[in-house]
Amino acid sequence: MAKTDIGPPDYKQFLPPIIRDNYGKWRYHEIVRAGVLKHVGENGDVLYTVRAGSPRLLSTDHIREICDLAETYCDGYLRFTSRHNIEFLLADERRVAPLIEELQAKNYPVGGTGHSISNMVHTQGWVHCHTPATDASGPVKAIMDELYDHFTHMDLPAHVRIALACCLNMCGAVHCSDIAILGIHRTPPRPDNSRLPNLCELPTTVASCPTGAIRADMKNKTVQVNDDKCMYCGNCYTVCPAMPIADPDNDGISIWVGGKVSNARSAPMFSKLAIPFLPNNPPRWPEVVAAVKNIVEVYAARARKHERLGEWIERVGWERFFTLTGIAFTDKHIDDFTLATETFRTTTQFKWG
Amino acid sequence: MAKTDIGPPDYKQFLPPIIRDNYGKWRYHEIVRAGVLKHVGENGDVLYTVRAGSPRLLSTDHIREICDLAETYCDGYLRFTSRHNIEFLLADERRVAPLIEELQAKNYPVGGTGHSISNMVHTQGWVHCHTPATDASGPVKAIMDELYDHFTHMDLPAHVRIALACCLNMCGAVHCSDIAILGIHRTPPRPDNSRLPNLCELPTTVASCPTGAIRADMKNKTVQVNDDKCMYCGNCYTVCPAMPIADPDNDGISIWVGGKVSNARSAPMFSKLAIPFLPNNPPRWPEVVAAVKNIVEVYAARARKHERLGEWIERVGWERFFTLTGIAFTDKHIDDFTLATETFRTTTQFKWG
Amino acid sequence: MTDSKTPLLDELEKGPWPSFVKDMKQAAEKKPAAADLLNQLELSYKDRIGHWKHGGIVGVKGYGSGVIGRYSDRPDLFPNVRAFHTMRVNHPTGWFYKTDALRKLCDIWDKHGSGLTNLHGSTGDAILLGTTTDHLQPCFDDLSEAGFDLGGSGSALRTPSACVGPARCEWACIDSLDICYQATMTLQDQIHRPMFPYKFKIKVSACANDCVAAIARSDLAIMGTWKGRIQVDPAEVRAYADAGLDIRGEVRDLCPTKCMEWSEADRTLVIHDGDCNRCMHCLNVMPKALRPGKERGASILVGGKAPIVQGSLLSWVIVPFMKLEPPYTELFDLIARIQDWWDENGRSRERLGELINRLGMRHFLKAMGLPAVPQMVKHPRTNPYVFFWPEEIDKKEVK
Amino acid sequence: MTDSKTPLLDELEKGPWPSFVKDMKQAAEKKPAAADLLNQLELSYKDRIGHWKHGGIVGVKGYGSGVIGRYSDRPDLFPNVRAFHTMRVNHPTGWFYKTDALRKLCDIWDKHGSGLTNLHGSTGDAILLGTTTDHLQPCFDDLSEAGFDLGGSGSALRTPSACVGPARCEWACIDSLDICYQATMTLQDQIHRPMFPYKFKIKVSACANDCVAAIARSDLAIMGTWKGRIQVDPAEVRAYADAGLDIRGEVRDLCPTKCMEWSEADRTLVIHDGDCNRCMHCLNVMPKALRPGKERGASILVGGKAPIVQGSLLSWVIVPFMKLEPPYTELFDLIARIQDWWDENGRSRERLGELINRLGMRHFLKAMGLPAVPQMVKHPRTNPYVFFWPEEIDKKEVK
Ligand code: SRM
Ligand code: SRM
Ligand code: SRM
Ligand code: SRM
Ligand code: SF4
Ligand code: SF4
Ligand code: SF4
Ligand code: SF4
Ligand code: SF4
Ligand code: SF4
Ligand code: SF4
Ligand code: SF4
Repeated sequence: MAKTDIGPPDYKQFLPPIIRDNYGKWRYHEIVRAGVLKHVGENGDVLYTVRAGSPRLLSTDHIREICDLAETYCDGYLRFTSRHNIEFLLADERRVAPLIEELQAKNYPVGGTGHSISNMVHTQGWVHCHTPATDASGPVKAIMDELYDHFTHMDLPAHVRIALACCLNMCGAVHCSDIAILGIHRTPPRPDNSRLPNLCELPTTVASCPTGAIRADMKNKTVQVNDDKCMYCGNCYTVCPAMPIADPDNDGISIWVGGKVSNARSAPMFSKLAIPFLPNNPPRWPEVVAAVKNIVEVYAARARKHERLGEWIERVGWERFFTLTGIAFTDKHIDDFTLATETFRTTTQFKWG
Repeated sequence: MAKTDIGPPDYKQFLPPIIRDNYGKWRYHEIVRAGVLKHVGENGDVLYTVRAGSPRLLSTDHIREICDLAETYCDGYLRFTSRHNIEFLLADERRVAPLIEELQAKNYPVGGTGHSISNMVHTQGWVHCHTPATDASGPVKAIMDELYDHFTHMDLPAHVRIALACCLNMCGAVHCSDIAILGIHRTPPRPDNSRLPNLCELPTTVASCPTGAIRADMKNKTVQVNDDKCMYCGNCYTVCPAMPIADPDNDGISIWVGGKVSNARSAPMFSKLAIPFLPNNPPRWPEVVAAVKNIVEVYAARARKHERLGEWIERVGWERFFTLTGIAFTDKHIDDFTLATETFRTTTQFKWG
Repeated sequence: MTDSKTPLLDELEKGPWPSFVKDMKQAAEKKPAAADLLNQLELSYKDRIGHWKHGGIVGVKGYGSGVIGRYSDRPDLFPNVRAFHTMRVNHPTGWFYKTDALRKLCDIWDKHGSGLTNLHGSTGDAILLGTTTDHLQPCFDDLSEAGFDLGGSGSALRTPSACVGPARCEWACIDSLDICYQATMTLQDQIHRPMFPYKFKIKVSACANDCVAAIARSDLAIMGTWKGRIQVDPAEVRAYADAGLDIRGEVRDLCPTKCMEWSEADRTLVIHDGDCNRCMHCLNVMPKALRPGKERGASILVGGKAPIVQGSLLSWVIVPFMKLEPPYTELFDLIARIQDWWDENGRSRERLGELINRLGMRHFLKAMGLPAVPQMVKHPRTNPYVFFWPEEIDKKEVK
Repeated sequence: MTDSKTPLLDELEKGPWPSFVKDMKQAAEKKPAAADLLNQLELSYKDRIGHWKHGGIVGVKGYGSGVIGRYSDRPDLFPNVRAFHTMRVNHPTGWFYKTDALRKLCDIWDKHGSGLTNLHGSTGDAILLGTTTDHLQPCFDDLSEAGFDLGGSGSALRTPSACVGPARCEWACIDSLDICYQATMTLQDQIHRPMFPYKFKIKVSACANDCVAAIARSDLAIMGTWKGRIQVDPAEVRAYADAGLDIRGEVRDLCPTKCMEWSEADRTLVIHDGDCNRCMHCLNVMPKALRPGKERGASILVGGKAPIVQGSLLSWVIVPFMKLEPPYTELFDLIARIQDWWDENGRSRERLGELINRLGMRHFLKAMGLPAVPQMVKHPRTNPYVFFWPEEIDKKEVK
């Protein structure tokens, strides 16, 4: 039998020699151009990193192609980033330009560093998950096509991090993104009374609902949903497969803005609701693409250098954000969950628009 | 029978002529000295206001003395402020100095304007209420004695507004004060099973508890308190007199800082817990007086001009506030009520102390 | 002074701040009730505990509010405060008095009560501190005769209050006094006859400095403000600078929106009014040079309250700007709609803010017919738990 | 192309960004499962709805996690994805690979699965996307043989992840890679055998830039930081200025604590380190001139998570500073205490942050033996609902 609990391969064996030599002893870095980092060690050693975009959903043949490149230019050393990009690690400056050339020839976008838009963290969507309210890979592809130049050029005021999650479980952890694309349902689950008694535990199902919308129907060993209290989070469906919630005409995408993770300048922030609903319009989600593009361009034109999207909005005010982007403010933007009162404006300090 | 619903006397009849003439037409004001405001009308008219401190708890004879003064110097026109001070309204500059002289001779403190400490908004305490955890007038007198010079001199970075409420009902509305003195209980109520069944409605009593610490004991028509869940707010006692909560040895005073009401510069802010408990030590509450004094003096020495106590703390950080004042930080400072998570530090941005 | 009956309280006669003990002793000389109050208070100082019982329901004919019943828990020791109710007298708006009116109050209270008062209670009433049950009605009759009326208590509209506003302040953007007075007069019935789920407070501040703490202490706060440009008098700006005011440091740098430019060289101040949030700071520092804009009105906020039961709330903006001119129809209509909704949906002892929080702001706004605007929030929601109205859903497909 | 079976997906082959559809088609050429996946996805694009059923429990021997079961809801149309489970392969820490290892993974996956992957999943695993139940064990055996192991799923410790840290970053204040690797190795059992109330995530960022989003996405976040003075190289500061960097505008003015002084005249930068909150901004802008202080360690935060059930949480500081040197005993002890307490008190599907919120931070701190410090809060509580411990009360008098 195979050995268990061996853990992942020790990363140290995968570190290129220059990294082993300079481990913990880097002095500074420069971004040579979009997609190319130059790290200088205390001893003067120089490491080049070339970052290339990836669709994340990779075929094994595609991975082998990446391996070919790494072997040609980097002695077989490469890594992936926390945002799914590919990083080629080169000790030899002379190989940088040829690598980039070949990458470009093979349609790998080179970029994603510094004040650019990096790859989108995203999730499974219709490709593999059972709870999505939208697809993941499709919208990502459509959006990145549109924002391509912002990946390959560092022409924005600051980093812009976009993420997508296809349902409220938020596997894309979009809750702290500059721009978050979030699949949402908009109709309550429909308990399937024939399957529910066999498939689901009533107490767990009832308890799964954040708003207390589910009542046990002990007699029929099923549950009832109070539609007025349901905000379509789908958590009951996660717990109980007999409560399907997907609805082609009412599922869609919401857009959130202004989150960040880093502690640089401002503390980490949650993303806030910008657009409550856009329709699922495959294959290219034009409404979503246009909405993201609009937000990016309004921000790019107005924010100061180093100012993340959320920092810019905090400075000019949300009322100004809605005016400048032309996005409609609705009652859906006003919180009504447990911490709602913390978001209400408790001052006469506001702008007219 | 007496007429009902006549409402209060029309204030217009109590306005001095100079105010009637300049109503809504004031151009600017100056603070001539602590306690003396000079308001100038668009037409050049000048109104002087002399502000004097008051214990608020006034005997009719004391009020008559105030009337005497107003008649001598102000043709009988005076007002009270939203913080219980007395304001003498003079159209004639020449009477200002003599009025002040007589006020001082009669031991009326003149001041409370501008960057000073004004009178303390406060409540009934042991003088008239049934739920207090401390007295009101006594601590106020002791504190104002100590801070007297800050009332009569405008020697602080900004306004400092101190308020006292003798129980969590917070009639003194201390929740947004620069410094708040709040009476607190620290032991659970003790249901009186003999009186409770007659005096109290069980459902209302149970519902009154913010933390769900009260269970109905239907059989005995009384209630039981889960001591572990009780945070001694006294709301059950307000609703049900058979649940006394006062406890001489464990009642006392907590101190809160950094609240404000005005929208000037920063938005209104709640006061935050500085000292969870100081003993009730009548007649002069020396621990409380010393604590307030310490906070005022640390602030006075450090804050910038126009910086309210809370604004100063926000700038330097709470960790610094505790270090500078020498006040101990405890687990009681960390929120555990419904919005607690909003107060936890969600960033590595902090100072060491 | 070893023979003083109040050695502890005597300590509070010392020190420079006016002593309430002196006032109590002054009253005690004339009034046995005041003397017993003093002695009972001394006992509280000794015991470190209050000696009042829960109040019973007492009042005057036709009213359900205005009197706070109070009984000593040691009537054996202090028989003259066995019953010791306070009467809340609705103050003249802005707390303006002519001495004849004040003297009348004193005379009435010497006749009927303890001779002790609070000027004023923290809601704003003139508090007449302590009388017996049988004096309540005669005292009210005399008050009414003298032109006074009671304020609110219990689950009623509480005595509205207002900042001094246009009577003595250059910044008043609305007539806080008139609005408060008209509200008080129009809503008399609500003040005197508790009919709500709980108390309801209205306060009016004529600018954002909020000298009557409306935003923190009232269920409905009316706060003066303006639209358009701050009126700048360049000559007076220069005069302040000449007189030594550090306009960069004390004004520009402290502007929360950083919307001011100050040129030290040519001593000119430029305000980008579109970015100004009308916080008042610059006007406060340079009242002679800067004045509120010309288009004036009020922001309306709701929900402020002290912590019981669910925690303190500061008021929330629900109408960013409302013109306020007599007879204030729009305002009073809104107040009526708010109270009706609260009355219909509120549980017992549930303040307006708590109700809105429980049902959701969107339900409140819908019932009020108010549009959602970004001025209502610090920021849009961060959680994805968004409700849609049934009419927003594509019904065809809902199975 | 009217005869394409995937006209909708074909649209996503257009445009400059690399197309996942191309990858799917590439795999589809070899693998019937990939072909059916492509076709089922096309159907989803047409129907605007997913076509997967709730996953069943499948796995490999001895493990309770690492495999996500998945079944098509149209096995009639797409028999090759009737069962289409993913395997989560624990990535090498820092996502470093040598190509031989990657190629091995590809070979194994071509042998056992769809030939489609995610590099990487958003927790960090190498996701092998889709295989049948009977291939799970053989695939695992081959993976194990090649030196790979599965990552976490279900109510287990999830695959820990770390920023690139000391391997390629001048700011690393801790050895994020080693800490992550040691945690992964030490806690193997927790990863493979779900035993907790719910999932538990650990992420390590070696500085406050948090390149692995630890603060937002992990129940336990380890974030490198330092004490003492930022190391300033005055010559390099001048060099940046000479090169045209606007140090006043881009550095000093953006410092959140305003603790820097920059003199344009003599080109010197002074940092009042006592006020610095180590946000990283100035170091980010001038990496050549500024370096973290010399006393290094980590802040430990807990509670971060996505919105289900009670709303998203960002992690909370519970240890402002911990030295972190191998064998990281203090850290692993703390993790064990945290997990024990959570295990003992947590309800099913209750994340750590939700549990702390339910029971109160004071209970958590007490159980951990951690002192309360102001660094734990943005500000002290505003509500007066303070609990005292029984031992803090004067018991004599409690009746
Ligand atoms: C008389 C009174 C209104 C009334 O109707 O009774 C009043 C009157 C004035 N206030 Fe006030 N304020 C009065 C209570 C308040 C309150 C309410 C309170 O303290 O409970 C506040 C909010 C306090 C808070 O934020 O916690 C208040 C916040 C202000 C401010 C903003 C201060 C700030 O920077 O935060 C100003 C502007 C200023 O002084 O620069 C102001 C300014 C003024 C001016 C200068 C307005 C004017 O032009 O006439 C008046 C003289 C102020 C002075 O004392 O220096 N007034 N003022 C109140 C006097 C209370 C007292 O006896 O001390
Ligand atoms: C007299 C006064 C304190 C004072 O000395 O100034 C007062 C006294 C009482 N208040 Fe108050 N409140 C007084 C202003 C306030 C204020 C301040 C304000 O109105 O600006 C508040 C905070 C603002 C607010 O309303 O939220 C206030 C919040 C409370 C509460 C908590 C309400 C809440 O929703 O959190 C209670 C508890 C209750 O209603 O059961 C309460 C209850 C009480 C009771 C009636 C005690 C009770 O539980 O029945 C007190 C009667 C004392 C007595 O024996 O006379 N009192 N009370 C104030 C009224 C005088 C007046 O009419 O002018
Ligand atoms: C594969 C992956 C998405 C991806 O494409 O990258 C994923 C996929 C699923 N996640 Fe996730 N989660 C994935 C990373 C995350 C993250 C991000 C992270 O770990 O940094 C989060 C947010 C952070 C967090 O944990 O709070 C996340 C929050 C959830 C949640 C909500 C948890 C919560 O407490 O709010 C659920 C719901 C649940 O656990 O029932 C969930 C559940 C699921 C399930 C198992 C669906 C379910 O209800 O059973 C999905 C299986 C999809 C499939 O068919 O393969 N997934 N999930 C990620 C794991 C890959 C990997 O191992 O590397
Ligand atoms: C490779 C990677 C770490 C890894 O282990 O994979 C990484 C690497 C670097 N980060 Fe990062 N960051 C990486 C994800 C992140 C993330 C996480 C994320 O995006 O999900 C964050 C937090 C994002 C957020 O706040 O929402 C992050 C916030 C930063 C920051 C702070 C930016 C800010 O001003 O807010 C810096 C500093 C800077 O760039 O000036 C930084 C800086 C850097 C530096 C310059 C560090 C260094 O000296 O080597 C590296 C090159 C940055 C660049 O792209 O220009 N890195 N960095 C990740 C690359 C992701 C990608 O492919 O795009
Ligand atoms: S976000 Fe939702 S739909 Fe998407 S992969 Fe995660 S659990 Fe599945
Ligand atoms: S979808 Fe969410 S809110 Fe609606 S019933 Fe299910 S768990 Fe409750
Ligand atoms: S604060 Fe409490 S004790 Fe004091 S007067 Fe108000 S209700 Fe009474
Ligand atoms: S004092 Fe407050 S917390 Fe304690 S039982 Fe009474 S209502 Fe509940
Ligand atoms: S609130 Fe404004 S208008 Fe009213 S008195 Fe205060 S400063 Fe003047
Ligand atoms: S009112 Fe406030 S925000 Fe407006 S310009 Fe003046 S200081 Fe700035
Ligand atoms: S978190 Fe800090 S140490 Fe780690 S890679 Fe990012 S910048 Fe470098
Ligand atoms: S690390 Fe941040 S807070 Fe510290 S000096 Fe640099 S910019 Fe300022």
